[in-house]
Amino acid sequence: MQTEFIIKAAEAIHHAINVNESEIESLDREIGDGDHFINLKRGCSSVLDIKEKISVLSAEEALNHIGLKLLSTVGGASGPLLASFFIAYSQSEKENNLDPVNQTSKSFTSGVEAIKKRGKASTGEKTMLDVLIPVSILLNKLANENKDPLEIIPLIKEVALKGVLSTRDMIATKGRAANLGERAIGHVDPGAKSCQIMIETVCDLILNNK
Amino acid sequence: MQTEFIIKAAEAIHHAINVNESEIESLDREIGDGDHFINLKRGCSSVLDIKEKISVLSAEEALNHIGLKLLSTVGGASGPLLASFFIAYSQSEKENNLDPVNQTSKSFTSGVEAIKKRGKASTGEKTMLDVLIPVSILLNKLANENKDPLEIIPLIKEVALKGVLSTRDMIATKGRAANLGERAIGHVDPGAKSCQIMIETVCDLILNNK
Amino acid sequence: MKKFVNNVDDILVESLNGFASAHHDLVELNLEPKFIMRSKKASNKVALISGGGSGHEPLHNGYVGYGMLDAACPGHIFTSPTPDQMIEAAHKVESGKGVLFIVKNYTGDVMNFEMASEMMPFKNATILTCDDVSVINSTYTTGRRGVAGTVIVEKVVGSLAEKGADLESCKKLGDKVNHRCGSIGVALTSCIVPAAGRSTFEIQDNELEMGVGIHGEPGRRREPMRDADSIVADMVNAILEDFELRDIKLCPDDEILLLVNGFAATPLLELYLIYNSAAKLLKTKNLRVVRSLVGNYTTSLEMAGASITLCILDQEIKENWDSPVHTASLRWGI
Amino acid sequence: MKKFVNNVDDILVESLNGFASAHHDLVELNLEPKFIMRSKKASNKVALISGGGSGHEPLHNGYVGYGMLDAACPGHIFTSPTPDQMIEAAHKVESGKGVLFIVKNYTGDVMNFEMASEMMPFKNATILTCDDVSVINSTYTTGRRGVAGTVIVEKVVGSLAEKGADLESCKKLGDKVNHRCGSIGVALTSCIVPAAGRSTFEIQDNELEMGVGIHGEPGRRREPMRDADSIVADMVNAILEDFELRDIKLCPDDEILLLVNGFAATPLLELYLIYNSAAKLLKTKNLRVVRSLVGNYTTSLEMAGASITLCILDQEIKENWDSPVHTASLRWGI
Ligand SMILES: Nc1ncnc2c1ncn2[C@@H]1O[C@H](COP(=O)(O)OP(=O)(O)O)[C@@H](O)[C@H]1O
Ligand SMILES: Nc1ncnc2c1ncn2[C@@H]1O[C@H](COP(=O)(O)OP(=O)(O)O)[C@@H](O)[C@H]1O
Ligand SMILES: [Mg+2]
Ligand SMILES: [Mg+2]
Ligand SMILES: [Mg+2]
Ligand SMILES: [Mg+2]
Repeated sequence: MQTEFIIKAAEAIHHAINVNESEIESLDREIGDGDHFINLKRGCSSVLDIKEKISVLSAEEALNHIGLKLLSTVGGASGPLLASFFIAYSQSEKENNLDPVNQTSKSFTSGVEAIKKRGKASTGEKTMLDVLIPVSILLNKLANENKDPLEIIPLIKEVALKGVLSTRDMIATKGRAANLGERAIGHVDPGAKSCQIMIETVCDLILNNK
Repeated sequence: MQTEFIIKAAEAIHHAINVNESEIESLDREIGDGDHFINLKRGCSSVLDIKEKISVLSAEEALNHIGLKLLSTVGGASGPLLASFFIAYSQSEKENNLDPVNQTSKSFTSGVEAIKKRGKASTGEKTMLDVLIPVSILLNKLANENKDPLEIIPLIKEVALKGVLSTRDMIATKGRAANLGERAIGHVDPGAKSCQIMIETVCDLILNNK
Repeated sequence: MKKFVNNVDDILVESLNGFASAHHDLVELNLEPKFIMRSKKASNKVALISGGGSGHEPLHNGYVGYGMLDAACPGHIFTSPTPDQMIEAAHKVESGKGVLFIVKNYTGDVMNFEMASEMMPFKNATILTCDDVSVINSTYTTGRRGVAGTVIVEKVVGSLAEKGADLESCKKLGDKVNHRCGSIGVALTSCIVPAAGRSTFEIQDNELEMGVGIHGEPGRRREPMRDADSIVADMVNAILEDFELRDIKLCPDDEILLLVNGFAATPLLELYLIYNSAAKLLKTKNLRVVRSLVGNYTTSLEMAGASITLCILDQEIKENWDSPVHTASLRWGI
Repeated sequence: MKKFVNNVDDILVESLNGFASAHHDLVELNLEPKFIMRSKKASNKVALISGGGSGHEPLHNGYVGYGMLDAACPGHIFTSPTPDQMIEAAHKVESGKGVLFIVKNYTGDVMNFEMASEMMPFKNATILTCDDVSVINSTYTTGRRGVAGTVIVEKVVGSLAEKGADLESCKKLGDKVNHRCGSIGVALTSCIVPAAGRSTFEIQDNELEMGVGIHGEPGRRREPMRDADSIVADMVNAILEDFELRDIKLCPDDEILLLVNGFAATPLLELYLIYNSAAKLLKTKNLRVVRSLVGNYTTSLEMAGASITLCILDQEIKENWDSPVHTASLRWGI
């Protein structure tokens, strides 16, 4: 991965999060405490604040910086989780040297594993992992099958969206919504939604860059 | 005066105050603190609570008891003022022995003087005195002229009402509304209104008893 | 109206019972007539008695105890207490050196305390607090209202009384503190007197009431809602101008006690923000804030809003402010 | 949204500045990253650090000082703080006996403190408070939330740490207090996160939210508004049932600390009425309320409502509760 692409992705994500402000905000108001959008916005801004600084770094280093920056600015539940993702992703980029698709799949999976570990959670608990785990499984599968990136992207986007929707009918067992019991049913998880937006944004960026 | 009449009057005033709840309450909400009705209601109830006890007393004693009862239950600005009225009225009944009209005139005037003294106020300050003072002046005049009670009553009622209306365009210089400056203009004084209601009620009672 | 209430008529008694039972180590409750007094009667000191309408808690019940009041007489909500309460309380707490009433300057309070003063067998005197600068004194003859500065008067005089000073000295110090205090309040929302069941006044989402009274009485004027710094500057300037009008000279490096008082619904987070804004402004005017108090000390039921009180300190006031106090709502040094 | 605010993004920093300047004798503010610490560093004691989202003032900043916390790390409003705050605070206040975190059990707080714990060079341990009985533990795996009981944990452990106890003993006592605490809250109105600018939830004039969280999270259920005694009975019974469920046997004459905590807009008058109602009910159950605290100790911005916390005392907890404390919002014996 290129640092330039990382910065472009950060800018695109910042934009996409802002565009979806009201949806993200109201989802967290419904079954959380209403700050998920603000937390993400703060995180995105802080990453763009260090744009210049990371633009001269390797992709691994840039990702690690982003992780640490998120860790010290986002707060809440999503802060340490997203930070863990980027730190682990960076670590995996450092430790492996595979072809682009397999490398992405491996690093993404490391990131998701870090979230699982930090959040002590898995699928079916009405969290961002209901998007992230299916995406990482699919990525692995497609990488094993040696699929073309352009073929992969629409499938990823589809699975991410399915993941979001799957949270609607779940009772939450992790995060703030877990306190709601049955009352959480019928509401989509805000973290799942924001992750899906971020994934879709990066997918579209890759498509447009091709 | 008869103790029996005093009790009847107390009952009638209690009724009249309740009937006028919303007007009295809203007047005090507009330029005061909204409790004038509650204060009066508490006072009336407490007087009726000692009905049996005072029914065996002389009129003077009954009025004194009523004054003390009001003093210890009404509170606010109106409590000590109304209490002073009844205590002074009782005192004047004890000290003088005139014909009914002159006696009433004298005692009423003593009561009003007590209010003036306690409240350090006079007419034109947007208080209950804008009803009470004109009424006492008229009473004196009519008593001097040896008017018939039945002739007096309509005139008293008229003057009391005029007194109430006169407060509408005043700036208050006493009581809570004094803090409002110009903002009090256009609002009738709640204490003036409630005194007028009480006076009218007693007037009507006398008429009906005849 | 949404309140924690069983029966509107019982609110006060139930609340007083709760207060007395939560603080039974400090206070005792008398119900007929109503007053709160120290559970351990003080001896050989001027007896300090205050009181006023309820709905301003912790004023005054929360200030009964060592170093402050000997007794407090709560009236019905927003209605002054009656003379029998003060008289009966005085009989319980007077200890030979007379009684000093601390009374907020409202017609009702003044008259009820006045009658108590006339009817009681003890030597007594009264401090009338009138720190609210929102009421222009010269124009309206009842004079300023007593508001949150009363807490400072009660604390400072309470300390002097505890040291055994006589009635005249206590009264003199109280009058001095009152003279050196200025306060002004701002309301963002109204409040609901439970027995009335509806808001005392209406206020829009883009308005504030500058100079509101602690009963939700209208104040100086309705103004547009704006940023905190600008509201606070208007408040602080109103107080300083008033000192000037009253010929109280403020010298550079004068020491100030800054009290930021919440009316109830304004969060502590915002009260500290107001404090920050006021303290910064006072600094630019070369006044030194050396003592402070931030919190809900003189409230107006559930009103959102806050008042600012400045008290110009001197050695005597500062010493008596700092001395130990042990009440339900103000405690230090003990 | 009507608040005393200049710029929504600056609320926290301005408020922290106000807090630090009002209490400069007690605390110092660090801004990059944000934490409040004692102005006089304690020596040779376990360093107690707490923290959490802002908007719950005085929790936790108001509890920094002798006999309670060494530092507090405020997050953005209703958002947990970040690990760098805890790490930096630890570097400033650690004095050789390790660091004890007191953390309210919310996923965000837990994870951020966890990462701080992993990343810091000091011996450390964590007490997770989880006193909110409105969350049924068995069904939902994140466990109960930590609410007002946290104040009791901070006070009691703070006292033990001040006496020089080691990390393990402090952690053990904290866990015990937490275990013996049960809380439940009721909201009458919602609150507005300033950055969001609108109410977190909608609630009708005839409704209450039973079991509300301190971030205005929905609770057990929406219920009809009703009289205080009936609300309080449901709250107290929920706590007692929960003790039973957790196999905490309550014996007749067990000693209780009763904390009636206001969320902000509920007047002290009503809090004492709630206290009265709860104390009377506990008496009928032969439980003895021997310690009490009534006021706004763990708030939710401008929310109207209150929580009740029961803590079953024993000799050790009672002694450490009673020992001197000197913080901005809890002070006695000093
Ligand atoms: N244990 C967990 N594992 C994975 N994701 C979680 C966990 N807890 C919470 N989340 C995610 O975090 C989101 C909430 O983030 P945010 O609103 O920023 O933090 P907070 O809940 O502290 O306010 C949830 O919607 C959920 O997707
Ligand atoms: N100094 C005074 N002299 C005469 N009447 C007064 C004076 N001050 C107030 N009042 C009367 O008292 C009325 C208010 O009574 P009330 O509402 O019961 O007491 P409060 O103002 O203490 O709430 C006013 O409307 C006015 O008529
Ligand atoms: Mg959230
Ligand atoms: Mg009134
Ligand atoms: Mg009144
Ligand atoms: Mg949050």
